[in-house]
Amino acid sequence: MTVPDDVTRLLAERFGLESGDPITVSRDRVVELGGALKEAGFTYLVYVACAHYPATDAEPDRTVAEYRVRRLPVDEVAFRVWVPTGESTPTLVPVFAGCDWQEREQFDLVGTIFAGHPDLRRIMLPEDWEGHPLRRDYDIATRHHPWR
Amino acid sequence: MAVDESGQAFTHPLYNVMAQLPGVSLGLTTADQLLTWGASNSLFVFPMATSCCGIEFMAAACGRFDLDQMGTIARGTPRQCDVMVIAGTITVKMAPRVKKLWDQMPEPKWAIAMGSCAISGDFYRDIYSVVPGVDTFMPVDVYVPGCPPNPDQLFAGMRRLQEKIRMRRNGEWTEPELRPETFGFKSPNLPRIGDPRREASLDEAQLDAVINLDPGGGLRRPDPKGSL
Amino acid sequence: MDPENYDPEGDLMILNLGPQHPSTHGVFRVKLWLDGEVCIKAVPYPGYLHRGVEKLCEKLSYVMITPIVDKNDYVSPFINELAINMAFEALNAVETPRRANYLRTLGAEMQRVGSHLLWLGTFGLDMGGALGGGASVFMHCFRERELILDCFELWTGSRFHYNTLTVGGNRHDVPAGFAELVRQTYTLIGQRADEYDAMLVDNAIFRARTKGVGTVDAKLAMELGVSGPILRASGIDWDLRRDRPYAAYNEVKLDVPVRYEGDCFARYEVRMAELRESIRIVLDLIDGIPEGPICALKPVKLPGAYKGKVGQAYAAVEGPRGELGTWVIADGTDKPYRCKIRPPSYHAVSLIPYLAPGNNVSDIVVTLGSLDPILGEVDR
Amino acid sequence: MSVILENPWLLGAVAGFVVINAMMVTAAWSIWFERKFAGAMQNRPGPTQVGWAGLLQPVADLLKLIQKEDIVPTNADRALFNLAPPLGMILVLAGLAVFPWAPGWVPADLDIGLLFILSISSLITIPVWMAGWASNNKYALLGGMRAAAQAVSFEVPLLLSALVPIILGGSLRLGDIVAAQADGRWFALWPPGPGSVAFVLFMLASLAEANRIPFDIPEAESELVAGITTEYVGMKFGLIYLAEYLHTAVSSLLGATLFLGGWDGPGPDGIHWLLLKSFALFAGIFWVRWTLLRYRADQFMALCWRVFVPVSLACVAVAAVWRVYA
Repeated sequence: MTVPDDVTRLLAERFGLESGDPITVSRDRVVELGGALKEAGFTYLVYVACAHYPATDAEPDRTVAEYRVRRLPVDEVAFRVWVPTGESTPTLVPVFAGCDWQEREQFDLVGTIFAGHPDLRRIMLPEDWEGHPLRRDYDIATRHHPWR
Repeated sequence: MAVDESGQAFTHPLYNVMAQLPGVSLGLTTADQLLTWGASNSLFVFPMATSCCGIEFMAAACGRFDLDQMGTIARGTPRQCDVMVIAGTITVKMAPRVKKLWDQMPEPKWAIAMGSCAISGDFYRDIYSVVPGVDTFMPVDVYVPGCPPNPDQLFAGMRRLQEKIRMRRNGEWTEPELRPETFGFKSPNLPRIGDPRREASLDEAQLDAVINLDPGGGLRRPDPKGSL
Repeated sequence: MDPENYDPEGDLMILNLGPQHPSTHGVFRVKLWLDGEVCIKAVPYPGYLHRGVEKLCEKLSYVMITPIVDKNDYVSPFINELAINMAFEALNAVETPRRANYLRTLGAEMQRVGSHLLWLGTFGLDMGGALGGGASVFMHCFRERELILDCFELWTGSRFHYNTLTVGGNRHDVPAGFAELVRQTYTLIGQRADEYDAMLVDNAIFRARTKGVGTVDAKLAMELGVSGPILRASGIDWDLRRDRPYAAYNEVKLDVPVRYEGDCFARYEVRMAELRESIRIVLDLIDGIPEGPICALKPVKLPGAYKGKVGQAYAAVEGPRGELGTWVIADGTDKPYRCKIRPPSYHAVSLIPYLAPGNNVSDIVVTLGSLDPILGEVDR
Repeated sequence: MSVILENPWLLGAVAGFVVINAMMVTAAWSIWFERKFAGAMQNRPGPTQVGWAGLLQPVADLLKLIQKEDIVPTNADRALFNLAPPLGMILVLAGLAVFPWAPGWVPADLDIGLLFILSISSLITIPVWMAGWASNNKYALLGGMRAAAQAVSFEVPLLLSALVPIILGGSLRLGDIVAAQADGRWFALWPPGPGSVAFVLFMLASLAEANRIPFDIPEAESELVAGITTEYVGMKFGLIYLAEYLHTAVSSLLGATLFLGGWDGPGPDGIHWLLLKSFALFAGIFWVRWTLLRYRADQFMALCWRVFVPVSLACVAVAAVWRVYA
């Protein structure tokens, strides 16, 4: 999926970013980028997805949050932010209302913290759960007393 | 491993007197058989349908199969049901609710674990959030294996349950249900209900979780010293 | 209105709809703050069927994942398989053979009919109760659904949970006599669909219960990522099958039904029109399936023998409930590094806090039914 | 025999015994009938296994229900909770006392028989509401409240449409009303207009009184789990359920008596005609039940006050004019 031309121009002129699939954006500009894309007609939120990357020699322990938005019918843009574990990324709920549940789910499962989220509670797992199951270091068969 | 139940035999004084009167025992036996016939032929089902097996349960209730043929209808409230059909995966979040609904059903009650998720967790059994089989927290009478079992397999399970009810009521010894173990089932090794290795603390913790299900929801632990 | 600051002319009542309730379509819990019977605030609590499918996908190799995702949206397993295998194929740039594409299109449309039939039955159940006319709608819909399951049983050997698609193509070719069976079945269902319309649309009670109830605003729906029939009932003419054709959809004539009211009745109309459209596509396709191989790759004997490339991909299909996508990151091993499934129902259910306030309990049940959530897919 | 006939107490006891038992048995087997009927409408066989064609299914259900554990929820109002099911049953059965089954066959021939039946049947709301209130269950409470609102509203068209046969027949005694319809001049057919419309309204309002689809919102399974019966166990549930069927049966009996000429019919008059007519109405109610969906509470309240009440008032007016001038 190629990035449309107007988005490439927008990225280069306003943000000084290279286009790509996905676009990598810094944490302090992600809300601005989301707003700019929404103004450019990308009003459809496809998904918010996070993935966990354990610490390597070059990088610290971190997660990536990828947002994918769409301008109907076909244009699609994905942009991602890198969030070191223990730090947070600003939420996109003010821009896309749908980020509410999506970011909650990713917080619950992957553990990415979205700063300023109105209701950052667990959504899939019980409230008293410990750990975030989709992190790479989380054992799949973690016991949870008393039901398993 | 027959259990010695002689110490728990039912000895009501009036019963003892009545049992000696001529003809009464015959009448009581007949009445007993009648009641057994009633209990085994009118099994109202509480569909604890969580996932795929719930769809097959619905299919079993519908035209081609029709559970109503054997007098089985599904009710939405556990109070009016005799059989709980656990059809689908039970997760850690759902398990206290299942246990609570099971406790809300009036005796005599039975449970059917329909589908491999309810029996052992199937391939989700290693997953952090899935209970590896409902028999880790509640008794199960009949296992209906399959993923999902066809509706006719559910019918076979219901027939098995009817047979079991009749045999139990008539005082015949029924073999304990064989739990269909999947191959190489190693972990998690959670003791089942009735397993002598099961710790009392596990029961206590499960009871606690059920009672403190929804704080502020009007549920409270009964006061052991208080009156009813 | 905030339930905490609500003017207490009397106390508000908190009603827990679910997680085990006859009409929450599975295990879904909505906490309702009620004033009388009118809802002031609704907070949904999904997650009672969270089975960790995404974690399981990280632990299994590519060819082992297909039977797992069958169980996500257990009403349309074929389309689940299609979605995840398309993502793997996009990741590895595998081209599927033409016959496989046609068979996938055929299977997806057959499955869509079955899924919409099940939706219609449970929607009737929501409105008419288990002991009423709704049960009649339900039973009749399941009568037809059994015929569809028979077709799939003949094809794949299983009523559902087929495990018939794999990376690069299909596992099972259609058997002899399949075309005739499908033609008979779907012709019959096309006739029966008219009977359902006669029973429901011509019924004043059905119209009174659905018209103007649960109106979805198109702008909000797009921000929430709602897709499929719900979006099309709100006036957005968008369908992945037409706008971004996959499988063999670019060779299939497709009319996308659109309604503009956005209420439950519009959603009913859109789904019924889609049902007829799918039946037409199935009948068109069944005679024109090209000959050829059904799988581009040789079957692997060991699950770990198939290695993916490094990279990431997103692929989406139009499921019965909307855009069913898979975002997959691969690190070059035989297992995906991260596999995110984008379920349409999760987005649809997130409409509840916007739709419920101001309605009474009966309307909330109907609205929830018209969104057609499948909880296995919401919670995964 | 003459002893029984001469002694009013003995006569009442015997008649009551016969009527109550006959009606209970009928109600029990009407459940079997309904299940078979629903099965026929839904392309499935219905009960087939228990007894021939499932005929013994109600017996099995009954035997099962009396064996169930009796549960009263912890915070329920114990007295009201236990009182509601038998009270509902008593009230439904009490209405049967004044029915004219055949010429001269009236257990209690009251002057104001119709008034008695209507007032008794409106009292049935009270046990329903009691059941909802005492269960300490939110679904049951909603169901009880709905039932109360519904019954209060539908009383009005029920009474107004019942006024039509009173005016035409010129009496409150059910026997007189039936006698006024002798020789095929049934009020549903003659005079044309008010009687037939009032008949339809009366049956619809009776559906609402008996909580039947499309007006069954107090026990809306898809919304309120099981409505007022949510917490009821075993035979208490059975009593409520049976009372509902009996109420439907009484409604169809009343409809047949008031509008369809009661025991009157071609050939010899007698109880067979009454039973045949009321059975037809009963089956019609089932037919409606397994065909229609359910109205929302506010919608059928609007239906009641905006359609049923004005139309039934008009029927009364036309009937009065007919009575005076024709």
